[in-house]
Amino acid sequence: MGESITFWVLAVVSVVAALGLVFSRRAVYSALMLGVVMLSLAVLYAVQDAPFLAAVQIIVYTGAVMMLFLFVLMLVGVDSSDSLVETIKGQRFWAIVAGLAFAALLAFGIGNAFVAAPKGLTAATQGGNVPSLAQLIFTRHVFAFEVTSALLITAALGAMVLAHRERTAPKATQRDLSRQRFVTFGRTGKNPAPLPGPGTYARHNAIDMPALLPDGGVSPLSVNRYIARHEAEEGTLPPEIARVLEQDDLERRSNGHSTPTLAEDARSGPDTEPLIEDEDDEAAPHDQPDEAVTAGRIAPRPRSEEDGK
Amino acid sequence: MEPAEFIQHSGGAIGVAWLMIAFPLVGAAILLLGGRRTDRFGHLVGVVMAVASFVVAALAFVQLLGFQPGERRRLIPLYDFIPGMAKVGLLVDPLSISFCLLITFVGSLIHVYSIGYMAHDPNRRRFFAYLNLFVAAMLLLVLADNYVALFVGWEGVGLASYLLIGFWQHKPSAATAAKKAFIVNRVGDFGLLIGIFTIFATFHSLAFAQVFPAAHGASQGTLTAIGLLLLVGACGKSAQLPLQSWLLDAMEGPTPVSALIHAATMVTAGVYLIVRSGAVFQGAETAQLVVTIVGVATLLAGAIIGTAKDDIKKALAGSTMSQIGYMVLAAGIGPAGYAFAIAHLITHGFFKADLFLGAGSVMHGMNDEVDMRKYGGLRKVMPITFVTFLIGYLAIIGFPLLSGYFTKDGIIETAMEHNAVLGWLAVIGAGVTGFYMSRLVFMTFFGAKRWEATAHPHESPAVMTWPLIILSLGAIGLGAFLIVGNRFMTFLAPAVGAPEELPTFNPFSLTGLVTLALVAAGAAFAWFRYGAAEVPAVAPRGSFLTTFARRDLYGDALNEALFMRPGQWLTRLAVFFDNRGVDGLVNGLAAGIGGSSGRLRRIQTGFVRSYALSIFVGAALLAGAWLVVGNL
Amino acid sequence: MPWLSTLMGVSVLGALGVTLVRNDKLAKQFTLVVSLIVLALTVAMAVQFSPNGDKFQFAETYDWIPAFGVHYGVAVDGIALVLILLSVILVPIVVLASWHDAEKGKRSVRTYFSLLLVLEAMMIGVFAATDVFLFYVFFEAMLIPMYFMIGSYGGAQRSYAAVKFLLYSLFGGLLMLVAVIALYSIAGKGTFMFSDLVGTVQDVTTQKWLFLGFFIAFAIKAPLWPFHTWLPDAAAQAPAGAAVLLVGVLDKVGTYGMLRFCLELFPDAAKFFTPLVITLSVIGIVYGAIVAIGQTDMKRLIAYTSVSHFGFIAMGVFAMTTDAGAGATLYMVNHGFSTGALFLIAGFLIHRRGSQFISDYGGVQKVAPILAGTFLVAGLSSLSLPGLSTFVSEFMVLTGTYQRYVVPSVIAATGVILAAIYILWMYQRTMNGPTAESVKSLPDLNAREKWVVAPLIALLLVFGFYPKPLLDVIHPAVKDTLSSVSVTDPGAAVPVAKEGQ
Amino acid sequence: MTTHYLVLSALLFAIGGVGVLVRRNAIVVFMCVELMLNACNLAFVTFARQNGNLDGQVIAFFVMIVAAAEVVIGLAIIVTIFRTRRSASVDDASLLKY
Repeated sequence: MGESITFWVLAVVSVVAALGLVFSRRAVYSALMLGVVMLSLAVLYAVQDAPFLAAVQIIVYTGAVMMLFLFVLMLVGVDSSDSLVETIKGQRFWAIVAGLAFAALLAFGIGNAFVAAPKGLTAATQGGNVPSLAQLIFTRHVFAFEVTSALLITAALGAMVLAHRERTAPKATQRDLSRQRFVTFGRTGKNPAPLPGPGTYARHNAIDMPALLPDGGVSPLSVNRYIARHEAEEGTLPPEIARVLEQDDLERRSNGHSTPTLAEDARSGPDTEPLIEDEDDEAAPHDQPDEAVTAGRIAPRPRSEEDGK
Repeated sequence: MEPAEFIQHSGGAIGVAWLMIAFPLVGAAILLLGGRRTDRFGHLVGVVMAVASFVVAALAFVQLLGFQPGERRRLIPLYDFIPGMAKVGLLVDPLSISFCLLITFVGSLIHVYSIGYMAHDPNRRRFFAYLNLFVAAMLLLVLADNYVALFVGWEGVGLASYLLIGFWQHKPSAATAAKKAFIVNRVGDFGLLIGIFTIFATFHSLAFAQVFPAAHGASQGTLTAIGLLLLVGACGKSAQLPLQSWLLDAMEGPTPVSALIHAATMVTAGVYLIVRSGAVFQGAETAQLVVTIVGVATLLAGAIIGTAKDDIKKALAGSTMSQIGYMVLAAGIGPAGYAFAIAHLITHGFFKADLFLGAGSVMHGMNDEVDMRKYGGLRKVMPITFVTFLIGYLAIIGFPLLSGYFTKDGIIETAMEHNAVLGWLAVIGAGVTGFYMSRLVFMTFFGAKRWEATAHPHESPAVMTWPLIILSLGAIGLGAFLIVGNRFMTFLAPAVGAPEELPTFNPFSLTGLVTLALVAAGAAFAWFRYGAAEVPAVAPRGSFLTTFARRDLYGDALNEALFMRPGQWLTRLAVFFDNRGVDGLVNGLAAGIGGSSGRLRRIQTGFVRSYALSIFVGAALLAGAWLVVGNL
Repeated sequence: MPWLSTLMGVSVLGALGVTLVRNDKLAKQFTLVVSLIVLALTVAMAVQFSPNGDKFQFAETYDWIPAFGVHYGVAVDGIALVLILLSVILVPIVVLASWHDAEKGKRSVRTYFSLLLVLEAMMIGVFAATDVFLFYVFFEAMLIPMYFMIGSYGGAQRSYAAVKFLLYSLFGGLLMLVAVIALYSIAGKGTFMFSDLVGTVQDVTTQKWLFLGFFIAFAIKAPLWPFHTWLPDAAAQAPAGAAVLLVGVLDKVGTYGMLRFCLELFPDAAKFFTPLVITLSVIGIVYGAIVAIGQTDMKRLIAYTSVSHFGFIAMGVFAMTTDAGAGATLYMVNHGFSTGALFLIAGFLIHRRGSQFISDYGGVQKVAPILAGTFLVAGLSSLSLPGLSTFVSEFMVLTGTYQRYVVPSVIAATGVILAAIYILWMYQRTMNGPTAESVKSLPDLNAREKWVVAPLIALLLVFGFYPKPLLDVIHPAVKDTLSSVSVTDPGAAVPVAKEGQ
Repeated sequence: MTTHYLVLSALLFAIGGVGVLVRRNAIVVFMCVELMLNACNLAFVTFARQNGNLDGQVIAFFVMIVAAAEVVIGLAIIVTIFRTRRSASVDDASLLKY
């Protein structure tokens, strides 16, 4: 009876969580849903006379694997959320049809395979679950076990190899960077000096406060556009800063820059601006979104309807 | 009288009869393989080999005469040619030895003549090689004791003829004529081949010695079929209707070739074949009737063509056709005609060779001009040529007591007895012969000189005139020698049989007199038109009949319309069909597969999710199938 | 002594050796020597062959894949022996003829000659195989060296021709593979040995299907109409030497297979399909000849004449009389020599002038009389002039066929007229007439080329007048084959007195 | 009870499969694969109990190990792809096609 209650509760929880995993727009939510499923399953393992597996499930899966997932999610953009518009014709329809059919068939197929009551594991786990498992693993399945150790080492090595990136050009020294800045200055007139930090000549030593110019005006260069955009959404952006920024945008546009304007940014919603910084990338000024593009990196490919065809 | 039994023979000149073939063959091999090294003496080798062959033939003839008439069919086995089908051997009997003598004797004379005629040709050696090759093949043809070896010789002479007609192959007309001769001959050979197949299928043997004695046992239909098929072969080789068209073009070859191959010997091979296969023809009356009809038709057609030609060699070629028509007519009659056919063949060999060589001599003196309208009055400048030519002319028109008189008259008399219609047609042919031969002689040797300004006619050298003289002697006396007293008929009887009642020669028969009168009328008409009157330098247009004769009775036009054009059309169609139809089908199939693959590969979208979907659907289907199968 | 394995071994070792030689000229000489050694060994073997002895002689049998009853089994009967002789005679001639052929392109000269020797081993193997599976392996493996010889050393459209050749042959080969496996399982003997498989398939319907599997493969290989269109392309694009081996030997595997496998393994089906095969053959004879007349390219013309000739061979095989069968086998040999000579001499001519088109020539006889003369002889052998060996075989085929099938053989005999037209017309257009400006300076045959042509013409002449040595070997083998089909020759309608009576 | 567990397993497996098919974010796809593996593990554990045999649990254990290794490599690949393509969408890596 206890098992039944546990099962029905956890079954509902895990199925709902699994559906949530599939249908949530944000990857982080998906990850959390997966954690729920895994924990539910761990309990179900425990209920089914598999305490060791239940422990391993929690330690390895929920503990290690899920953390790994969250790390990677963080690397590729934690706030990114998928558009759930399907781009491949018929994909979703057929996927769901096949999924339902598969579930039904599988359920009918193996669900009815056993009619007898479970034998239970009492006979098989005389000396306790873990020692019995250990006996099996280190006797009958010892070869497979050894192979898995090789597999894990290979996986570790593989991850290192894949994550490693060979340097194709010598690392730029500070001298090189400085020279580069002045060359650029000579060619385009771009200010070689560091950008003004926020709060310089300001009343607040805060990052959302713009620097003031000697004449007391706002320096548009020091405004972090992201923050400004956020504040514009919330309506807390001081009007004087908004005016300065709009003026600056107008100037830039007339000069031929194609930087997204503040207004456009605000409309287009959160960007998938990458959070992974290449180790050898020139440290771009944090408040210059257009610098990220000019630093020579490939912008994310625009995702469009044509792509899916 | 029935033909004699076949007797195995060894020893003596007959035992080495193969030498007759071997000598010229070796000569040809030496001259062809020796290359330019043999240029200097090549012609002598050729002549020596031909003469050596003649000597063997003569010795064999003498030895053959030593046997009783009933023992004169001697077989000399040589070797197993195609096991189970044909053993090769030689058959020396009166028929074959007569041919051997004619071929080697006239052949030797023409070899000698060619030394002079071809003296200025850079390829004289090759010419003699081909001539030797021809002699060897012709001898194999007549000496063979079975149909396969005969066919080998038959095609061998065809090859030699091809090579010699096209000897001046830089001339497109010569090359075309050679090719035409070979192909038309092949049409005849096709018939001969089928005939041989039928013989083998019927008798399971191709040896004369086995087939002829058994021939009477075969059905009438089979024999008729064989006879008609052999006749097709004979028509091809002997330029009989409807396969006559090649002979006139064959005159593109050097004149000695025309004399030897296209007058004296090769073209008579058809007559030989019919006479040799007498045992088959005598069992098939329909076949014999067709043979006589073909003979008469050709003798008239050849004569008509001869009346209109201005080219001296073509006129003679028409005459050759016509004379062979006589022979075929006689050969179709049966044993009564065989002796006359062969006798006429031999005398014709002499006088026609004489005429051709005479024509060659004239051409030699006239810068190879062949148009008789540019001759005239040559009797003064070429006396020997003129006299010998005159003898040949008198012999061919059947001037009393000359060769042609006896042999042709014999044929006409026999034909008259056999079938009056055929006989009278043959008489008319004789009359036309009188006209066109007289025309030829008058235009060439009489009348005004119509030479080109550059021509300096002169008598030919002795090496050319002596053969003419010897041949003209034959043209004078040979007929009387063979026919009077039925000497030749008795001689041939062991080989071809003879009528029970030997004919008697009657010089004053009605037919003979009518023939003579017609010939005289023809000659007189020719004198009136061409001897006494002025001959225009350019041929007048003439009536429809003249055009008809000039254009070889539209034979070429007919061939062209019936075979050549549809053939070319068929060829183009077949090539088109092969490229577009058969090959197009295959290539179309390939293109179709390629195209559908190109479309099919679109499935590979590159989207991993599509692939995963197909895997997943597949897994679902498998699960379903497993359930269905498991529950059955 | 394991003669057949030795022959193949020498060729294969020679092929390996050639690849090791660094110098091209030395490699050629080495190839020539190896091929001559193989020729000498084969002649030594042929001398020991006794025509009236066992059907298969010099037999060697070793297990190859015991699990499936596959053997390495080789042996020869009279038919195989003469075809092996043909192959080993042609190889040295081809080596000599293609002395400079491979140098035109950028490909390795040594590879070409190595491929030649590999091909030689394969050709010996395919004719000698007595295991059906081994035969199939050789049958397919032969394609590989030939594919490279056409594809790497051929003319302008070589890759198209090579792929077409390969696809056609593979298609047929796969059908045969199916039939081979089906035969194995239906026979149920657990062996692929030919002698054990004969007579095992009794059911006529089964025989028909298996027969078709084999027959289509052989008909493509031969090639029989309408499977012929790969041949003109392949032969026209292949270098002359490879074309000789392709048409002269490789295609014979098709007709050889019909005689050996189609007749003996499936006698009832063979009888059932005879009218069809005879019809295809006759169509092929006439059609090939007519299309040959219309060709403008010399090599394609020769290839089409071969289509016509293969019609004769197939007709002879299926006429099922001793004369026709022996004639067809002899035809295979003679056709190799005759077409070989024709291809090689045409190759010499094309090599000199650099064009395959007939219209680019004219009056060559005047500048190169020996070349023209040998070309004429080869051409005459193609039109079966008596005195040349092709005549004997064509005569035997037609006579043998006529005894059973009158109308087909009469239609087939028109081939002799058409042959005269295509050969003589080609000869006239290339060799006769006024000498074309472009060929004015054409050199005549040189010594090497004379040595190439001379043996072929000598063989054509010798066997033209004395074919007995070959026929003595062929006759018993063909009789044996036909007796296993249980047909007897039709008798004479009118008996004649036997000789000596 | 066995049936219930197995049906739950099948359901989770199918949901995971559908997730693999409909989601474009490589990481989510990967999570769905993990879900499928877990569903399998549940079936294994259930079988172990049904048959009174620990082998099912051993297999489930191995599956976990393999899954861990797979996650390591898989995520590394995703990161690598992301570094070059600036995208974690599986649809963007579609160059390997016709």
